[in-house]
Amino acid sequence: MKFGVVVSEGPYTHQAADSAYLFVKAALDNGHEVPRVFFYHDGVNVATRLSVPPQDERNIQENWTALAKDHDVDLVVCIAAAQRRGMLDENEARRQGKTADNIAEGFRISGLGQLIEMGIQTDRLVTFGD
Amino acid sequence: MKFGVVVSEGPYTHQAADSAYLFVKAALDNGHEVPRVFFYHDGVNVATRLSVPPQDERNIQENWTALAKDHDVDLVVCIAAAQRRGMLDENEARRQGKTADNIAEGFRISGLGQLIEMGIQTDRLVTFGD
Amino acid sequence: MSTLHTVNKSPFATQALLSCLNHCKDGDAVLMIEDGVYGGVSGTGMASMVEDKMKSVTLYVLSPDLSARGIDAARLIDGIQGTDYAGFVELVAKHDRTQNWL
Amino acid sequence: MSTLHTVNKSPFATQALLSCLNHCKDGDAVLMIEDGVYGGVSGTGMASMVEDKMKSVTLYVLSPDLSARGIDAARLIDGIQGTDYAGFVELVAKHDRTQNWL
Amino acid sequence: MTTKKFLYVNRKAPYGTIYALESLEVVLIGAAFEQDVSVAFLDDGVFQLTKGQDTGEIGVKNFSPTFRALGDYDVTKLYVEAESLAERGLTKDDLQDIQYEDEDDDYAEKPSIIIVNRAEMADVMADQDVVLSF
Amino acid sequence: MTTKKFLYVNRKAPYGTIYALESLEVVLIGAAFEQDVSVAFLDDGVFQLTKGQDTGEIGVKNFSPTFRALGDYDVTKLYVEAESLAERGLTKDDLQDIQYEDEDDDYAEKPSIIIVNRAEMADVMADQDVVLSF
Repeated sequence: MKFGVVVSEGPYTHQAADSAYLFVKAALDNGHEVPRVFFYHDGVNVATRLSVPPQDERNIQENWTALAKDHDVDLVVCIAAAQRRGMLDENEARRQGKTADNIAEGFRISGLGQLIEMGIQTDRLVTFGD
Repeated sequence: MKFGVVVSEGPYTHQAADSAYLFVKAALDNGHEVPRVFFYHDGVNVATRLSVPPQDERNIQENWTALAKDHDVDLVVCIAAAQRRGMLDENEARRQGKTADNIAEGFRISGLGQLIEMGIQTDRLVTFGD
Repeated sequence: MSTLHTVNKSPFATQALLSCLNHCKDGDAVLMIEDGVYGGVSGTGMASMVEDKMKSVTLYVLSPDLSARGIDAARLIDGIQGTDYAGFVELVAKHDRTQNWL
Repeated sequence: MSTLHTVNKSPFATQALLSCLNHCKDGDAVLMIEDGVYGGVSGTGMASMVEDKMKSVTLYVLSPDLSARGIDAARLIDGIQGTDYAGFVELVAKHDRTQNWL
Repeated sequence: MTTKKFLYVNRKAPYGTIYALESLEVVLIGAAFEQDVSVAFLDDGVFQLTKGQDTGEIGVKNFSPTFRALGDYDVTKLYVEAESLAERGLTKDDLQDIQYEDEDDDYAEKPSIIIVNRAEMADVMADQDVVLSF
Repeated sequence: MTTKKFLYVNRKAPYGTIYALESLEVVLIGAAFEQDVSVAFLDDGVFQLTKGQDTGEIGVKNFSPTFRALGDYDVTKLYVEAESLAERGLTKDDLQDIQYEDEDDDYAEKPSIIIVNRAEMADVMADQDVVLSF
């Protein structure tokens, strides 16, 4: 079965990004497909590559990046939500005249249409938020 | 009277950063001092200079930066909370081997001790959060 | 000696206002801000809980937050006072400490 | 046709579980995750509200979240089942849609 | 393209948090996909629809007029729960008048807001393919 | 340096959100400033102190052992509200045994947790110079 997943809260502050990660792993391990995970609201903050969590804690961004690579999951960061919150890729940074970008490997910035499309193309949709 | 202010939630997602800004402005306008504002939890995300809010919305970071400049308010971003969430200044980025930094002008990264010190040195402490 | 309490959550969504009112001392003040302003409205399922506390505690709502949410001040529970940010500052200064119920 | 509902908030903090249970249809399932697992514990001020709904709805808690919070499964309300993430996935697949009460 | 029934569920008050605004942004974008769209307002979500919102003094954008434009996007089914209104001391008159032009009925103006009781709201929810919660 | 009475108020459950952990981090740093420190646990905050927390399966760090180290930082007054425990079906036995060595009493081990009723908790709160809420 095809699952779509939405992550609506930022890393570390809420458990949502951890729960979603474990859910997606379990879905893949049990023979389901997770073609896309959509990061919305503060969920866009999961995609920062500038995070430096304490040595004895999990690295949420690296977990997602590895999962995307191993299982070809499309990690989409909502552009409108990302702009408000200061999450930019190289292209966006250039276009907006910003002096840095902060999106990690494995994530891509795109529009809200990708969320609707995910809803249409998957069999189930699950949201992890606050 | 001396007021200390804590901001505990990120910009746009919660009203906390807006309410705190209006409170600090009103305090200064009414003859009080606000020597420091401390950004903790997701509040550290207020300090990003990479934010690009829609044209018809307020720019929360720029509001704070201007206030700090005009009234000499010390805007302190908690280093531990900032590291988890990917908020780095130039020094921290170099030290952590990160390829970018994102702290705006007027904010500085420092330790939690600055929060306690603010509690000791001010007459009143007000927290805006979730 | 008295405390200014602030509440920024809707009383229909979380227990913050209830817990705040349960821990106020006589002579304290409670200022409802942000989504907390809904707690000051008359004729709601929460109004009697709030009214019960008004003998011992002074209640305020932050008017800018009330207007933002489209609530006319005439709908406030009798005795609840509206205040602006300058009044908020004054309340903080007047009471010995501020406790924020997040 | 049935729905899997998820609740991730403590019933002592917010109204999410109450609202969820009020909108379940017969044959639906409710999975309590994260801070939501406190809703499955027996002997609390919320337990009777939850027990009342158990005739028509099947209740689950996510065991990893229960263990994290130091709650022994023996303390769950009779009839509430623990499940792991694989079971969570199965519940999502088995029901026609998932509704998340945030 | 497949047509699915999409429900957007709003349970949070406006301005205190951004969920109400960012939910509306999804509804607007989603309209382009020509799905069968409904929007639910219950619990504190009913506060989103109140008349007379004036955010001038809090410096936040007032997005409530956008609800009145939903009809132009063919989003015409706004379910509002009666019990949620009552608990909050609200009646239908406290809400904005939101209408759409019915192109199948000579573009007659019709109300988009449908007041339902809790059981009816549960029926609406149970009749969907995709439920997005805010 | 001035000595003030600091109260850290914990009203949120652990792990679902980070407030409990980041509150504890403030308490630990604050200990170095030699203020008069108290910590309050009420509402869902009482869940922070439960025994037997095992976060192995959710991949989040279990910080509950740190509470037992608070005595070493001279943080010895942990007020826990009885009504909050009762509503959650908890008793004192469900909480960790947290102790400190009383240096004024030949380093005798004494309990740090003080169970108080709601009125007493209100008294503790009203007796502070600085109240930090999490």
